[in-house]
Amino acid sequence: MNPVRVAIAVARKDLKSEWRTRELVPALAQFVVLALLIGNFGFQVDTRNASAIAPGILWFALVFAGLVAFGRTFAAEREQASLEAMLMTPASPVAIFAGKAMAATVLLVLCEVVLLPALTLFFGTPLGADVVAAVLLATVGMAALGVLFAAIVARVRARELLLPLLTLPLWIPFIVAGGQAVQSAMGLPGSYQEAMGLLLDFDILFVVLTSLAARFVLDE
Amino acid sequence: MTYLIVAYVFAVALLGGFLGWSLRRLRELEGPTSSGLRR
Amino acid sequence: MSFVVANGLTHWFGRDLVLEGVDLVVDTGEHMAVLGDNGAGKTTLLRILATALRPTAGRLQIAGLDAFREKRRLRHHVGYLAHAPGLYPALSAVENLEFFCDLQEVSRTRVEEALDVVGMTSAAHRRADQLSRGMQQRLAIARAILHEPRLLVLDEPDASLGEDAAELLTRVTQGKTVIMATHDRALANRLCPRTLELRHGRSHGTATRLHVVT
Amino acid sequence: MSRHERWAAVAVGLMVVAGAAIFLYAPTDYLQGPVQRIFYLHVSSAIAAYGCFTVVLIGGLVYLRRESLVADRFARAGAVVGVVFTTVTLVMGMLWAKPIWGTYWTWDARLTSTLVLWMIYAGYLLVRRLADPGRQAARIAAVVGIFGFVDVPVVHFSVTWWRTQHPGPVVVNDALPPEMLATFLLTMACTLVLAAVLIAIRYRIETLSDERMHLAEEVKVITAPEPRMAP
Repeated sequence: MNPVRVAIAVARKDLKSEWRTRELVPALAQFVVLALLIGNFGFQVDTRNASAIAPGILWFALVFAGLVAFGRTFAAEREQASLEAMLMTPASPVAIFAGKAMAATVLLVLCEVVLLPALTLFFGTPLGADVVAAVLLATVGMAALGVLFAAIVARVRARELLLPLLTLPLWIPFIVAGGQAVQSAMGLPGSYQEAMGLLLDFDILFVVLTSLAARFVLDE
Repeated sequence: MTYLIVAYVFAVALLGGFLGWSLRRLRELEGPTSSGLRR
Repeated sequence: MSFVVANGLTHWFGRDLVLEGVDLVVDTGEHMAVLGDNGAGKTTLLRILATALRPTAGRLQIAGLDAFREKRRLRHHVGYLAHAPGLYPALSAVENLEFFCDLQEVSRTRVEEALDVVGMTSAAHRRADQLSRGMQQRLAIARAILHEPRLLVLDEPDASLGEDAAELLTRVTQGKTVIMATHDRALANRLCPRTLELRHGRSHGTATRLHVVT
Repeated sequence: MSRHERWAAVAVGLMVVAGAAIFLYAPTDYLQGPVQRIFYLHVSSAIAAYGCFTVVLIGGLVYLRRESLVADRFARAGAVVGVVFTTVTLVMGMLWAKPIWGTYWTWDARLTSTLVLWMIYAGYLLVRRLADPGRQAARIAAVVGIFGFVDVPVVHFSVTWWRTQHPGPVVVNDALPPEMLATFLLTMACTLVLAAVLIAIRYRIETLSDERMHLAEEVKVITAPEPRMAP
């Protein structure tokens, strides 16, 4: 069983299904722009405080878009009982988990493709490669955790309630480090290199941990 | 000073209440109903 | 040679006892039907036999291997048809089967063969959610036989298959060991020499067909 | 008086002794005044909470490894007792912060990670109640418990690191004079005993309710319409 092939097959299947139905990404893109709108009026953003407030709004929009995206990754599987069909194959659960995580990461990145330019448009904050790099680096670790906990709550009652409750505390390190990275990329005090280094450490820690845990979560 | 009193009253109430409630629950479970089943 | 040996299969769902002490032996190439009304535990039993569910207690051996420990290896040899078809609605019939080929590590030439066996070649490129319930069931059966398993565990395969169900199922189960749950006693008679009756999670009589039915 | 009740009595006695030491023996802090006495139980219950969540972690790991029901029951017991102690820690911490720093809450690393600890294990208890009892609940709760345990030091580290990026008022806690240290060590020991007793009691409750769950079924099955002994 070649796990890489399995993971790619799972990711391709998810993305093909999403491309055919086109329900998730457009909804997320709209959701994200609305979040910026609310952020703008909620915080009374003007040119002076934009670079301090914009990163906060960015992470809020990203976190809630992420929760919606990850909630969906297993919803379709559960409705069609196709999760069990997938687990009934000799393919290893870790490979299936990796595939789902890759697909979810791509969906979240597509959502960021709308979010970041909109942020720059609305708040006039700079959109350099460093901002993009910080957001992408955080997305990887957040996606690994998001997909694992989406799998955990997939067969539990009141799963929409449980997913945020379990995932958000685990996302806090990414929001702290990611927030700092984006803020320093936008000219605020604080070291960008240190923040990115921290993000990388968290990515490695949680990608490894979620892969180890996948075997127990995606089973039976 | 009042903060000190409130803090410890809260702690005693919560810990004491939890201990009491657990002991009562334990007594229920170990009480007559369950041993009757094991006859 | 017995292909499936199960003893004392017992399963609780939280507070409810669903299966209690079920024993059964199915020899290689033998077809057994599991009968019983709803809630008798048919689906739970089949999920255990297909290694999809680990029972609370009991032992199960398939092809001489311990089914709980060798679960992943056994899945090369077990084809399982669940109650729900479990297909990806936005993908076409071919795409669904190709995906499972990749997961089963089976060459994609099996896709056409499987579609042909279940008579779905004409609807190969239609999206799964545009297929009728009967066609979805055929596609799910195609997926169950994709990797040419030696053991087929089919949960009410005749559901929504229409009148040629018996003929299709005979073709699909040729030369395989089969455990099939169904309500249709006539179909069970035609396809399976042996039946197992389930009432309230307990098995009654695994004698040959002649005894149980008369 | 079952043995659990005897242990409980001993634990309560010890806590009374600790209380006496806190209020009568320990000297008043010349800087913060009497309110500083909150420190003893506040820190002790934080340590007890961490101890409980270590039990949850080990119970979860052992369960995933060997599916032993005993490990799962200890994890359940540890979680609920841990949440109680974390609640005590948080509330006492806030009641102590108000007179000293003027606000109930500051985002310092310890308070923040204790709050995260509380939320994660409240989520743990919710997951356990919402999942179907049995193997599924135990398995996913074990994973939540393990991730929760890993997340707390990570949050603590990231908030401390955040502090270095935004230098602000730092709380200096100097070394404790001997009488205070002795009172603290006594309180901590007594609190840990109380935690252990509470876990033992909760463990017993979980064991009995597991048995009761199955016991209740046996009665129901035997009286099913078709009794076993039918001729």
